[in-house]
Amino acid sequence: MQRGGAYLSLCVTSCAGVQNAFGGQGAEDANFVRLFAVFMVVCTVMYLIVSAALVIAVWRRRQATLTIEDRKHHETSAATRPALIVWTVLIAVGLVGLTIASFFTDRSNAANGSKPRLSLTVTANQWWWDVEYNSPDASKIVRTANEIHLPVGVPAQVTLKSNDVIHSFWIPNLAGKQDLIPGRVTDAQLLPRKTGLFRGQCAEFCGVQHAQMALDVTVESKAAFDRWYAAQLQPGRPPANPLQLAGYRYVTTRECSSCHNISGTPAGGHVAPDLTHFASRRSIAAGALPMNRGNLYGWVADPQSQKPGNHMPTVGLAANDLHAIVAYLEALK
Amino acid sequence: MPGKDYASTRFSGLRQLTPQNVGDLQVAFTFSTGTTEGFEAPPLVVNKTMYVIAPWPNNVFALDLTKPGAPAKWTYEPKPAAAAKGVACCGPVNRGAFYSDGRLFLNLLDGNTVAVDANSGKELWRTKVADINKGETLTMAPLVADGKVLVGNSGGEMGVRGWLTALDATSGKLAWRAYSTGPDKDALIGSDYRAPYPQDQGNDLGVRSWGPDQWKIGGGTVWGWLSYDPELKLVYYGTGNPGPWNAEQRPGDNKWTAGIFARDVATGHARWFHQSTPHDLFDHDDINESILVDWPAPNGQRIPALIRPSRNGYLYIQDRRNGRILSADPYGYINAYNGVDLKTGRIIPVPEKEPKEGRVVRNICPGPPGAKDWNPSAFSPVTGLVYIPHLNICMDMGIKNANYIPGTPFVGADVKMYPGPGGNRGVFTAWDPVARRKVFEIKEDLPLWSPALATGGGLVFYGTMDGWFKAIDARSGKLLWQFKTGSGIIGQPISYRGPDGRQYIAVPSGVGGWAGAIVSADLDERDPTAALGFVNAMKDLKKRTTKGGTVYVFALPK
Amino acid sequence: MSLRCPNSVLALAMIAALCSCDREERQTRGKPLGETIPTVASPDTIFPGRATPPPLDPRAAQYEGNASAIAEGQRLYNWMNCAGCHFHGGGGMGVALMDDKWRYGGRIDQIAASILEGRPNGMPAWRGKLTEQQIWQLAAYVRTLSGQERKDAVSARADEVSNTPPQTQTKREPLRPADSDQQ
Amino acid sequence: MTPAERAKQPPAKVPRDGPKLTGPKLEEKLAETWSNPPGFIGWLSSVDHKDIGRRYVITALIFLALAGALAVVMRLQLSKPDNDLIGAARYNEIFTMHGTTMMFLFAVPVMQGMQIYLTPLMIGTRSNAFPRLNAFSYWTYLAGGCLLWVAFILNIAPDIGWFAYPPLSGPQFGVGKRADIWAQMVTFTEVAALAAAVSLTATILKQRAPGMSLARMPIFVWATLVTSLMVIFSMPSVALASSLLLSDRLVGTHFYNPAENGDALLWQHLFWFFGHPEVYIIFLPATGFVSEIVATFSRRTIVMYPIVVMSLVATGILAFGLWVHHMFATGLPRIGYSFYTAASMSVSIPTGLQIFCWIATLWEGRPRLQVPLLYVIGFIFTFVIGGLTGVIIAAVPLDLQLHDTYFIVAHFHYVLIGGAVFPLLGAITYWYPKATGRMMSETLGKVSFWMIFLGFQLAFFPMHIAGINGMPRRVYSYPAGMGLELPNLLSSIGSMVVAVAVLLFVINMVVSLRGGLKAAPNPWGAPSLEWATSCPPPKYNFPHIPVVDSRTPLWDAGEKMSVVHGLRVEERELLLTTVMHAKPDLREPSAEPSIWPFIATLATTVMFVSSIFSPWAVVIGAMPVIIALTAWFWPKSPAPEREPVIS
Repeated sequence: MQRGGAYLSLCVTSCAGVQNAFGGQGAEDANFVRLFAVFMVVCTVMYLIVSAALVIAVWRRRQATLTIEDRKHHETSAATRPALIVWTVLIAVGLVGLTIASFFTDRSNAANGSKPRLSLTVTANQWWWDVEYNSPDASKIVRTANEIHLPVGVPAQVTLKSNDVIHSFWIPNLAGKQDLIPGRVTDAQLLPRKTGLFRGQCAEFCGVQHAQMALDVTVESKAAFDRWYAAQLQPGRPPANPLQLAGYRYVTTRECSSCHNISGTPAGGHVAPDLTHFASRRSIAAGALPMNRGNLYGWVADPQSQKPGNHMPTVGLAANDLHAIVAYLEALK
Repeated sequence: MPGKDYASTRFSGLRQLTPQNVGDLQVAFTFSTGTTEGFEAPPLVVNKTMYVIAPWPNNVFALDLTKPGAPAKWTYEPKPAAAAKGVACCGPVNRGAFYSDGRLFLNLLDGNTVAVDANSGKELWRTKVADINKGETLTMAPLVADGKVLVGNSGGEMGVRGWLTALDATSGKLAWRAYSTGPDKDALIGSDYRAPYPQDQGNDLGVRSWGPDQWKIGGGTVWGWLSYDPELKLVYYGTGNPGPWNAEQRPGDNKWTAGIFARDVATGHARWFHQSTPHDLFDHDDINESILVDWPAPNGQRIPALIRPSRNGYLYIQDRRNGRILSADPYGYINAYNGVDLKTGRIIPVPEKEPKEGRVVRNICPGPPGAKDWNPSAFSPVTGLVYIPHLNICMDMGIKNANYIPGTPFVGADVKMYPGPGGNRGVFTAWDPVARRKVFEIKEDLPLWSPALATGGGLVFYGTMDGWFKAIDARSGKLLWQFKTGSGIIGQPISYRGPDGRQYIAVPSGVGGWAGAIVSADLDERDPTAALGFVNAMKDLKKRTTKGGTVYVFALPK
Repeated sequence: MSLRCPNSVLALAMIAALCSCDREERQTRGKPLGETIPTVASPDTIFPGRATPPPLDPRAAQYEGNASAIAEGQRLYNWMNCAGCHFHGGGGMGVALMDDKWRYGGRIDQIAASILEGRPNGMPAWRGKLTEQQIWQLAAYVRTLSGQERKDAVSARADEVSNTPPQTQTKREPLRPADSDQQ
Repeated sequence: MTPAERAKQPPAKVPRDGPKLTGPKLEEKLAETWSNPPGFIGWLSSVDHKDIGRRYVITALIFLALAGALAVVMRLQLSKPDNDLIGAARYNEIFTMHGTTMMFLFAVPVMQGMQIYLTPLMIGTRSNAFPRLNAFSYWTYLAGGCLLWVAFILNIAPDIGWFAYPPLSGPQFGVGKRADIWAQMVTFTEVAALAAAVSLTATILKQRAPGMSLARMPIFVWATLVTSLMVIFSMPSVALASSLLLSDRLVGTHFYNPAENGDALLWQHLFWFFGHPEVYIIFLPATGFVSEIVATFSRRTIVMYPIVVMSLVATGILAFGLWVHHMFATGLPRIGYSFYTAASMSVSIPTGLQIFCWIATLWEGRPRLQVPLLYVIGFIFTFVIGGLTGVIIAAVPLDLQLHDTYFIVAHFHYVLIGGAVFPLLGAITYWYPKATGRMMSETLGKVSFWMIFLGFQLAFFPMHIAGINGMPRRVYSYPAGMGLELPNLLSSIGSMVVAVAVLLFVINMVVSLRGGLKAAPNPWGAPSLEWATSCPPPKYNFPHIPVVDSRTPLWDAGEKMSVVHGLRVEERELLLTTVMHAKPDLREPSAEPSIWPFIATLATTVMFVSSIFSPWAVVIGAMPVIIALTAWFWPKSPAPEREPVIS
């Protein structure tokens, strides 16, 4: 019956992992782990008390009992009233303590996010994330999809919007989740403490592909972040060889350009992920497949079989078009 | 020329018609162009010939005024590409041609500018300046000055990049092209550019005031009116709205859109620019006409100024040498702006009227066509008043994510327009630019989409969208005479001296344009957002007028 | 007693199963290459030699009255800027789609052909810019604007500024071939 | 003798139960008066609370089995990463059906079914206050259940989650008629629940046996009273929410359309204002079961009866004050959240007191470890873990991490299965002899208890770990390499064990129907009134209405329990007593069995289902409903004149 003990040890061991609330790499998540430990201790103690009382109550040897057999079924022994008072005080004190602890943790979370030095806007769509880095100089705005790069130690303010249904922006290793609600603008604060590669996922049921709507989070040093940001500002790389040129010609004139945008090319679609620096990302289709040539072929040829029901149609490409497109997309570093 | 003169006063000096005798005006003759689209172009009368410029398919007719009934001498049929109608946002219209030393210059809807010999009707040259596959069309009336034909494109709703192009009048070859967005070398902004206010001064503002690459599809089209000052050799024109209408999708001031350029006509270099509506939220292009007059300043000396009743509802009077604002007063009902700060020249927006994605914002006045759309006002030096035929329309606006596909509309907004306070959709205002106040105002039920004409005899002519052609007293605004034409009037009335010396008044009558689209394109009034929201305000137009395409010419009986 | 009643319910369910289970079938797989829209979906209504009009394309049944195809069509109608010209059926630059005038035919395959090949007075051709499945879905949605599709497959409104009366209540317009009055 | 002639008899001549008319002769007359009309029509028109209660419980258990099967299918799909046993769309349908069926078609109805069956027996009366309303309530509930499951068979099952958040359930993203069917099913079930709750409240307040003052009422009846009042206050909120959704989807109103200044959060507030009281509506009757079972098997009354009753009422009231803890992640102001954290914490205090009283009762008495008590012990062990995880997720910073993850799935399965299903199984074992006259087998009972208890821990404890490892709710698959494989596999195995255990329990119920030991009227030696009559109780429950003078009538009065005389015999008549002290007050004629409630349900079903397709159906469909209702309330026998009661 030592539920509490096993419970605590199991959690601590399995706290590695890319998407884990016990990662503790973000300020808010570190607060979460500390508060969670405090709650666990108090709850385990309460649980042990109750279990012990129950076990003893059921299996203890007893002589005089106040039961119907001895016609004393209405009486109660003198000790029950003080025991009840002690028990009520114990519960009240425990709960008030926990409430105060949670209140102070909430205040420290709010303090962490109060002076942001980086501002993003994440707009959730049905089953992918549209990420924009805002900057006072409008022409320095970077637009990417399904990935977020954060400089370590810099508090970031993430403005959350949704184009269709309610989603939830959740990167367990950094911070708690916040919903993205159409018609409303909510915000989340991220303050990464340690560098690393993490993964966030949509946590509010948002339709048929809710399960495959993840985003890759990379926390890196300030210098690495600035290099990445500068690279993202460049337009899409022009095709280098004839195969890439054929791919470029297909992507920027046929079905792809109706939805996708590649800066520096006539493809200007605004309703699907921005592909300008597609090859520099870690995964395809909002975390559905890791980024490699095989998955790229599989995805472009028939997206409906990888992520059935999503809004990218199966175009039914001829073999040479497929090779050309994949060659061109792989060059979009 | 359409504006009667380079200063676009639309004032005819003839004095035969006076408030006393205008009562017995009667029809002298009529001419039907055989088209049913919006008939906006004014007929041009040059040495006893009236040139009638029809809307789609842009036919030109030369009528011999010497013969009774003015039969057509020749007809010029340019046959523009039909696909252009698919990218003409507000009706396949044409706002007029320009006559200059024996040639007629006009724009065709499919992006060609043509020169036609005035007496034979033979096409001299045809230059392709705009590409309909990108959504560009030509609807504006060209202006010929200093041997150059100045042409601007339209397609602000199609994600087009606006420009003003100068073609050589004789050969039609491209002289220079000034873009409304993009780097300074594209916008021909050089060393001699001095902006009246600091926020319009800076290098490559046309790129830095846009999101990355958004200036390439940023609008700023030049589809309105040009004015030319021969002494200063400057051409004044306004740039259209930034694209798309969804302002959240294009952060920044979106430089050189919705503002007034003054350019040197020979080289095209900009002399000054003032942005009347930075980061425009409600499609308030600033293409309206600039009337060039000398304005008596309070300290007595006369400043060469330009008067412009802008679409955002303020009547700007600016010094046309350097663009400084002398006065900016509202001439219509406005609740979307809090005025213009004369020190910084910047308009003061009202925060809660700013549309947000995913939420409708209600009761925004003036609506997208603004307090006055493209139909130009007239200035009468006799009374010193500006006669403004304008609108009283408000709207509900909801913006959404706009997807850019070249050749398709790039708007990103759901709009519903409805009459503003007072319930009347049109207002005819006489404005005293010196005293900066309204002298008189006539409330019209339907929006006023027809330009005004002032005459030396103290009369002002304008037409209503259900076909009434009205003459009012220039001083008191009293209605003196009106005539019911066959279709709604959205064209420019003109006045000319006929071969027999009498004063004739001609007016094109053919409903259409953005306001009349419900009739000219027979739209369905059950969809309030149709035609960018105008159908919601014009549900009754179908019962009050039908399509048409006729020029009516009036004169006093012999 | 309670055992007998579920059997009758199940029997009833089997009969009802046939009629409505395809109304909401989601077809997620697009068709591979080689399947084109039959060019025979001509807008004409006069056939010399008393020939019968061409049969309806077999795939029409898969998209007509299918709720998920109509929903996809509604989304594409906004995404591909059809709303920019035709708005919510009232028209603007484009013709009105909610009235009864169909110059190039109002059947689903004729509408699909109009989208695919474009029409002379300004309708762009979407061949190569949209897949066949998307074009069929758009055609299915366009038919709901004039109330052609069955009322239980359409959505009353979209999450946007209120515009036309709810499609679940629009009456079915007859399909009349309009004369091409404009040049 | 026809009712008309009977009415004209002078009062003295009317046959009444009393010293002269007692024993088998009285029972034979009463049986004839209170019996159902013959044949299938008779079965349909029965208004006997025992029939309706039994049908409620059996139908709810069938739905439990169906939803349980769906749960097993879900666990198979989630047993290994990137599994494609069932596609995404089908999985969404299945988890929606599982959630909706468990919450709306099993949990609330089974509790109300047990309450309808037991309340008249425990308070010593012959029938519920509004018997025909009860019949209507059951048929409407059955119609709602059939609507949902027929839609599932017809492949138009809702796939929007049991909470159906717009805009996903709105007209644009809720494709076809799926969300309408969900919303209409909610309308059905809340009409049924409201009807049952109204009837139970009236029964408890007005029809208690003389002498059974509020202080002497059994605790299960207290729990029934509190839950019925909670149903009456919370169901209208979800009724409003689902009607607004239906009108959005059918006639294009803009309640939840963010673009037209409607708000998606309006739905969440309305839904969770009902949602949280609903989970207490499921939990409080279970505490009633536990109190009864603990009292009987510890051979003594519950320790500190007023404390237990006060905590029942406190839980009922506090439940209405904490619904926003379901919406901690929607960006509402932080100060508001801290109020709801405090409220959510405070609701665990009354439950803590109840647990204290149960353990104190076990401590004072001599517990007999039979199957019902085993389930109570399993309940305490499981529910306390669920309660404590509830305290954890009541804190905002913790909830922001754990909200909508499998940690929450574990929490509510612990409090719902642990907190409600365990006591329910114990209650079914405890009252099975009363309902069927046969005992359930003790050995098979113990085996299925231990299997369900351990299987439950194996199934749902690893979900805490999966939740912390970042597995969101309602995902049809998860990628490998995130530490989710082991917890999910364990959960899947555990769910199989639970499935088998439930199967064993059902077999035990069916086999014992004939093979079980014959049951004496009071096989467990329990103190409350329902054990005073035979197993299974006759149609009229009690030959003479008993008089109660203590909390444990059978233990105190035993055989020589005084009774009331003077109720009519040839007509269905009940004795009404005053609310506070249950002093005899009036005679109340009880409604005759009638087919009209069933026909009224058919009419409402036709109206509700067709109103999914056209708004006019509401207008046209209302006619038959009105006709059915008028026929239902048409007065039969002329109202008897007032008479003095002779005790």
